[in-house]
Amino acid sequence: MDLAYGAEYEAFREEVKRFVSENKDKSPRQSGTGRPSDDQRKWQDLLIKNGYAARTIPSEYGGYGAEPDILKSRIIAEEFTRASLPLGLASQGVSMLVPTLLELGTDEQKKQWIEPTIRGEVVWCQGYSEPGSGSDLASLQTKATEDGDDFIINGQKIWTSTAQVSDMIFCLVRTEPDARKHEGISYLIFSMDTPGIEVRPLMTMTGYAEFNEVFFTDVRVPKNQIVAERGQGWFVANATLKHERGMLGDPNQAGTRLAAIIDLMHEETVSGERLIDNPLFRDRLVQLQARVAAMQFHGMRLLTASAKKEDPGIARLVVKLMGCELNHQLAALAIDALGELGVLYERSPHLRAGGRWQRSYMFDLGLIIGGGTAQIQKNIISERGLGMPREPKPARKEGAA
Amino acid sequence: MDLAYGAEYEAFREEVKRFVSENKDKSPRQSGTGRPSDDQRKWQDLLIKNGYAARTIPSEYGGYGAEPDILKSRIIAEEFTRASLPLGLASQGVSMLVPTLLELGTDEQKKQWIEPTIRGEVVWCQGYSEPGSGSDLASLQTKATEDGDDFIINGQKIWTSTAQVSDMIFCLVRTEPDARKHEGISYLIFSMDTPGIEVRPLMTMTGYAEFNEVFFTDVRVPKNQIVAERGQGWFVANATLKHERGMLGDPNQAGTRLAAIIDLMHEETVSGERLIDNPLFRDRLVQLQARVAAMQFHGMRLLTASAKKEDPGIARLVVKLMGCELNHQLAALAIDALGELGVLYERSPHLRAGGRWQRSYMFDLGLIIGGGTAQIQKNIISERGLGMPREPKPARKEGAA
Amino acid sequence: MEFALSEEQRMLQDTVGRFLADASELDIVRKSAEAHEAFSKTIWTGFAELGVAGILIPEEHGGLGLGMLEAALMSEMTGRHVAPIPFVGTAVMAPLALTLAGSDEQKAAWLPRLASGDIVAGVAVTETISARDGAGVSSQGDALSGSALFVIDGPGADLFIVADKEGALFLVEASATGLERIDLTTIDLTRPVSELRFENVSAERLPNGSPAVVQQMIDAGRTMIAADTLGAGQMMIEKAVDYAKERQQFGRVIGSFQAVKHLCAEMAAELEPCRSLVWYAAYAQDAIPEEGALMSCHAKAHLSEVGRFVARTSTEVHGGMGFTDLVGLHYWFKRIGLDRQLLGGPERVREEAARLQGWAA
Amino acid sequence: MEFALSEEQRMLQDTVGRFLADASELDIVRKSAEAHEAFSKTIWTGFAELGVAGILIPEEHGGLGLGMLEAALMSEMTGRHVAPIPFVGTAVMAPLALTLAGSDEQKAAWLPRLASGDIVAGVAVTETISARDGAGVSSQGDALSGSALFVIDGPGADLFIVADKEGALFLVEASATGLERIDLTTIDLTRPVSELRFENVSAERLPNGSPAVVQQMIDAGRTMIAADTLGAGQMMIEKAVDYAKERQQFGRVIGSFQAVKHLCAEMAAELEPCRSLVWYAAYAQDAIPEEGALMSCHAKAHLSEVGRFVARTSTEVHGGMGFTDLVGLHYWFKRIGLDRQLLGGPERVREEAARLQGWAA
Repeated sequence: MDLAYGAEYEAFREEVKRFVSENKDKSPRQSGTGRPSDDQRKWQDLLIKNGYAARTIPSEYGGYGAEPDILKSRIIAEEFTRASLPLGLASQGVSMLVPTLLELGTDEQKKQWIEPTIRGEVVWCQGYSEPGSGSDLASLQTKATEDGDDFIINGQKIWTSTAQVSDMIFCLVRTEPDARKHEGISYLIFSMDTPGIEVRPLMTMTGYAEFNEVFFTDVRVPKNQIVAERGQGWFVANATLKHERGMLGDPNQAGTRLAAIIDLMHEETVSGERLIDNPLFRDRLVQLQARVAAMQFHGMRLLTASAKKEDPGIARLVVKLMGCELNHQLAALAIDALGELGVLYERSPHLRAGGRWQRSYMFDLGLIIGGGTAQIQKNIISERGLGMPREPKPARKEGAA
Repeated sequence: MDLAYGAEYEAFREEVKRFVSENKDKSPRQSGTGRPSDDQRKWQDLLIKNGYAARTIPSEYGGYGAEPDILKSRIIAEEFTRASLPLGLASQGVSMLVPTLLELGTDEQKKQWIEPTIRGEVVWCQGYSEPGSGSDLASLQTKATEDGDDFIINGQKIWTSTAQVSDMIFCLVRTEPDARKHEGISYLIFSMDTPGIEVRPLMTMTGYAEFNEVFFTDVRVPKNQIVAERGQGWFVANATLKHERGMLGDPNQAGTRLAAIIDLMHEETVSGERLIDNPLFRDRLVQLQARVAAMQFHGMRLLTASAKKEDPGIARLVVKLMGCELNHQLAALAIDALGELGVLYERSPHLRAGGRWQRSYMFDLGLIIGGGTAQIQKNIISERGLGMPREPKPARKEGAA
Repeated sequence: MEFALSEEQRMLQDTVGRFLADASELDIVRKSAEAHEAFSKTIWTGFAELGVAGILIPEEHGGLGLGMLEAALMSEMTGRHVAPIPFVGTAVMAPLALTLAGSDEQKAAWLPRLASGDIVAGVAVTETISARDGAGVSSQGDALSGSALFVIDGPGADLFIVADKEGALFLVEASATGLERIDLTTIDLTRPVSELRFENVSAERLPNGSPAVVQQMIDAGRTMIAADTLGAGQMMIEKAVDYAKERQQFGRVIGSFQAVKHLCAEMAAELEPCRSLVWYAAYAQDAIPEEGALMSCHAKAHLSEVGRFVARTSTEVHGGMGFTDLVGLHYWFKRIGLDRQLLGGPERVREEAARLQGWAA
Repeated sequence: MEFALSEEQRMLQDTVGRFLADASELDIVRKSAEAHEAFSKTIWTGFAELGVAGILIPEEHGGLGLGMLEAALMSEMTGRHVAPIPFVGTAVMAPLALTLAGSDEQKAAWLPRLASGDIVAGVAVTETISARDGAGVSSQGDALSGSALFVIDGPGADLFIVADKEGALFLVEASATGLERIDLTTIDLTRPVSELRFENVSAERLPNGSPAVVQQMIDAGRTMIAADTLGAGQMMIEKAVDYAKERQQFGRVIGSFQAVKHLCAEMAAELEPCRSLVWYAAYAQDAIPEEGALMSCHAKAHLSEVGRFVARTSTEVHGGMGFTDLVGLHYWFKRIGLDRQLLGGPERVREEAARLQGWAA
């Protein structure tokens, strides 16, 4: 154990700090639409030039071309967060498509797509989930039938965030209807302007449309817009999905929330008594504080393992389950401590913090469900983490998937 | 809703009260062994004569011969409990064997066994569970092979309370090895003095031997000591098992415990502060008080349904799960409120209430597990109560049961 | 001894339940909610035509003259069908205030109009439980000043019953000079609440108003809210079970997975004894008054906790669909969420239960 | 930045773990417990021969001179193997008291004998946290009166470190006149505790004793107890998983039932981040002293809650077998049960955590 970063990294941190203080005023405004503003793209260019975004993407594809160093990445994140400066783009294109192309794309695909994606010029959305295929993603039904050099796509995707502002989609479609379910899927990329695509905003329980549904009717896509081989789409997607699951349940977010609740409990009063002086809410606060601390230290442990290229085993598998639940419980404490004020929403008078606690409480429940429900997570922990047997296959199917 | 009992029942209550006050001094001492003392048997005779025990057993078999009336039974229980008088015997013979014989026994079996059983002269133990057959009782392996007019029994039973003081056992054995597992079992009754029976006390986590193991080596039992037909034992036993499950999680026991905890929290102090003045323990106390109240009212609702011969449906199925858990949580509160004193045990100095809270905490966990684990209870609630589908059969067996 | 609903009670609940299943169908609820209506006039009119707006109001004043248990059975149905109607304030707390504390003239003037459903009454008592953002109403003679938050059934109300800081009760008409009504938006769009601001508003005192009457109103209100959660929770369980029996994943209906079955079993096991508790608490309001306050606290606090568990778990069983607006499950989720905090969150209500038993100062 | 154990730390833990797996095998633990031994001399001697009785004791006094993280790794192993040895008092709290507050003579006299495992030291500080049954020790000059409960490692101790009500620290030899030791029996027969009664017992003051030193002893003790629960909990999970992979019901190993798998997954998910918390709390004792007290509270309280959940759940997975004495699972169950209450139950420890941050008076 050594929680200091050491001389080399402290020097790097100084460098980052210098950049931060010199460029503070260039911090871009957020577009709010999911599509980067001009400001944001300029900022992204500056970050790439200095190695603070697209850091490990080879320079031939427009990245900075540094060796991966997870500690340096963390230092960048720490210093930018400390100064409330936005980090580089972390869109689905940057975090999911680009790694996939780097690993499995053709040279042409890499040259065509990586640079505009990391620069924020081309915006991507993800077409994986379908209404009938949630936990059982491999059962997806969107069909791609062959027609000469093209695929003709029909079907529906759901949970597609930023679909309405995206230029392109990376999409899983069933190209081999006769193959076994995991082996009949291909990974296609195509323009969202292709005729036959309809995007409908998907309102959730929070009252906001954080996602979309995307409908495909005879959408024509050239066969060469495939990544990896036909029938390999499931395996291509799975590599990046793991990455997505790792991102959910981020302990730093929990730390930020905890700090906000501590402030809230010192500021708010009920009948003249500060919330922090209520022993029940205070006890819950301390309980959650311990959990937040545990998850933060746990994150440091995983980071170390990752830096050392060690497999942290079960320690990694529990993060999504525990992290999402913790965030949900933090929101619940804020709501309960606020009491009657805690149920206010939208633009109500007396509303606190813009209604963030109720919105979080609901959105976190969505995250507990999404990206692998809590039940799926527990299957994974018990099977991969503890080596317990898989559910035996039923003797006969009760129906088609 | 009418929580008054009405004139007829109030008259009956007066009768019971009179009996109670006139016979208080005859209250027997408990033997402590599980076998009724002479005192207890005399008391039982007196109760039967007056209709306060074996109330609905036909008089030809030594009972009182009244029509079933669940409200009268409850009034008897209420008044005896109020006066701290022991109720009639509720041994396994009385509560499980006798109803079985009444329903399925031959005339001879009824004549031979019911009267001495309800009088406490013949004591029975139950031979159902086996070490390899807990949740999956129907997989039991104790074998009865035929030898002329006898069965020869070999195998082992577990969780057999009072085995060491019992005269007789009612026992499930596999008589038809080639039949399907539920259809190969028979229900035999035989003497515990039969050669080849060995009883070993079974120590549990509480540090006490509340149960026994019973080993059978070539135990010879005449074939006519069977209840119902060969191969029907599973169905015979199941009728009475339901009855046993209903008995676990008794809300009146929870009420008694709650009252004891309330007293304890008013009497005990830590560093001069009464436990009841600690807001955290007090809040838990109120939470559990609400649960106890809910379960008590729930019991009244079930009683009413039973008196009206209505099926209370799912309301009945949840009692064991919720009642046992509640008792366990009550013990946990007492232990936590007592703090360091709460971990004392056996005959330690400073011990409170003879160590009952720790013992309950552990024994209740045993009850959560026993008589159908919490997992089995949830299967039952979801399948029978909510009509959800049974687990599909695995395609291939992973091994023998 | 009979711990059960009578045939009449069952029939009444059934009738109202069938009416609401139809009248308060999800599409209708959704429209009313999205329009931010104060309440649904259509549903309320139909509800009142069944007579049950006057469920607690004496027959002499045009009501049914029934008791708190019957009222709780109605409240359970409004929760079950997330009905956007002003039940708790207008049909329970306000009539109770008038009956217990009003003069004969006041009763004669207002009870018949409440019984017929012609007017809606908001109830402003929150600050007698807990005051936030400086709210609280003071009276000088019969003039009120200050503010009241979380006024139940406030939006659309014609009349308000207001408790001042001393526990005196007042009638204020919505049109009174100096009175300002500001509607608050909560997560639950089926039952908006209001803030009232009083600037020297002349009000009519209920002559027999007292802290004890206010307490009785709160006890009744809490019992109704508990029943509302019971009904909403029951519906969420049924919806989860139905969904689990239909939805397929991995070639099986998800309801055949033990994990999903156990979630449903846990919900049912938690909720079923709650029904017995709510029945008793409601019955006690009339028949065992010495237990009324304590039992209403237990019902309110316990249903809050069980309700939260059921709301969350049912949503989980529904998977992504439960999280969307498509199936509308969130209307029940949010109803339970508002119930939890109205007239005091469970932590505060348990503290009251402790005080009632002399366990806390 | 490296949040991980070093190679040396892993090896040390491995060595001691392998020793205890063998020396503190269940049959041996059972014999020691059933005989109500103060501790197992054989195991303690072997443990001391590995040098780890002196894990915290400076090398100049014959110890290993290692830190709290290494001590926590040892404590984790004692919990994992339910070792009936006096670790927390004798190898952690007492050496810490002597190192921080003892005179050079006191250190020279006692530390080498503690390091070698030749003597056992009981620690009497419970009343500085919470006093029950009128316990508490007063000093007049160097004479002690009163009583102390829950003296850690008390039975079999040759020496006691005693805190008085003012937070002064004293050395008392077991043979001192006027000292009476009464052994208490808890559920956990692997680590009995004692009551001490003092009647004007002449004691030797630790010259630098202070409330701050007592607090540091308690912080260290709590961290060790948290690590003990971590080890015991980890073992209970492994035992549950192993049992579930072997035990058959309904023609399948029970570990293939989703309900059983999820119980195991929940245990692991709860316990795994606890390991990170315990490491940090232990490391903080030495390296980040300003966080030492708070993190020891968090580790102690959080492990108490997770430990209780794991203890209960593992027993459930074991079914009836877990409830019997046959498989001995209850030794871990009870170890965790005692850990929960030693040096303050979680409710009290969280209150301290709040006070440390100025959130409570």
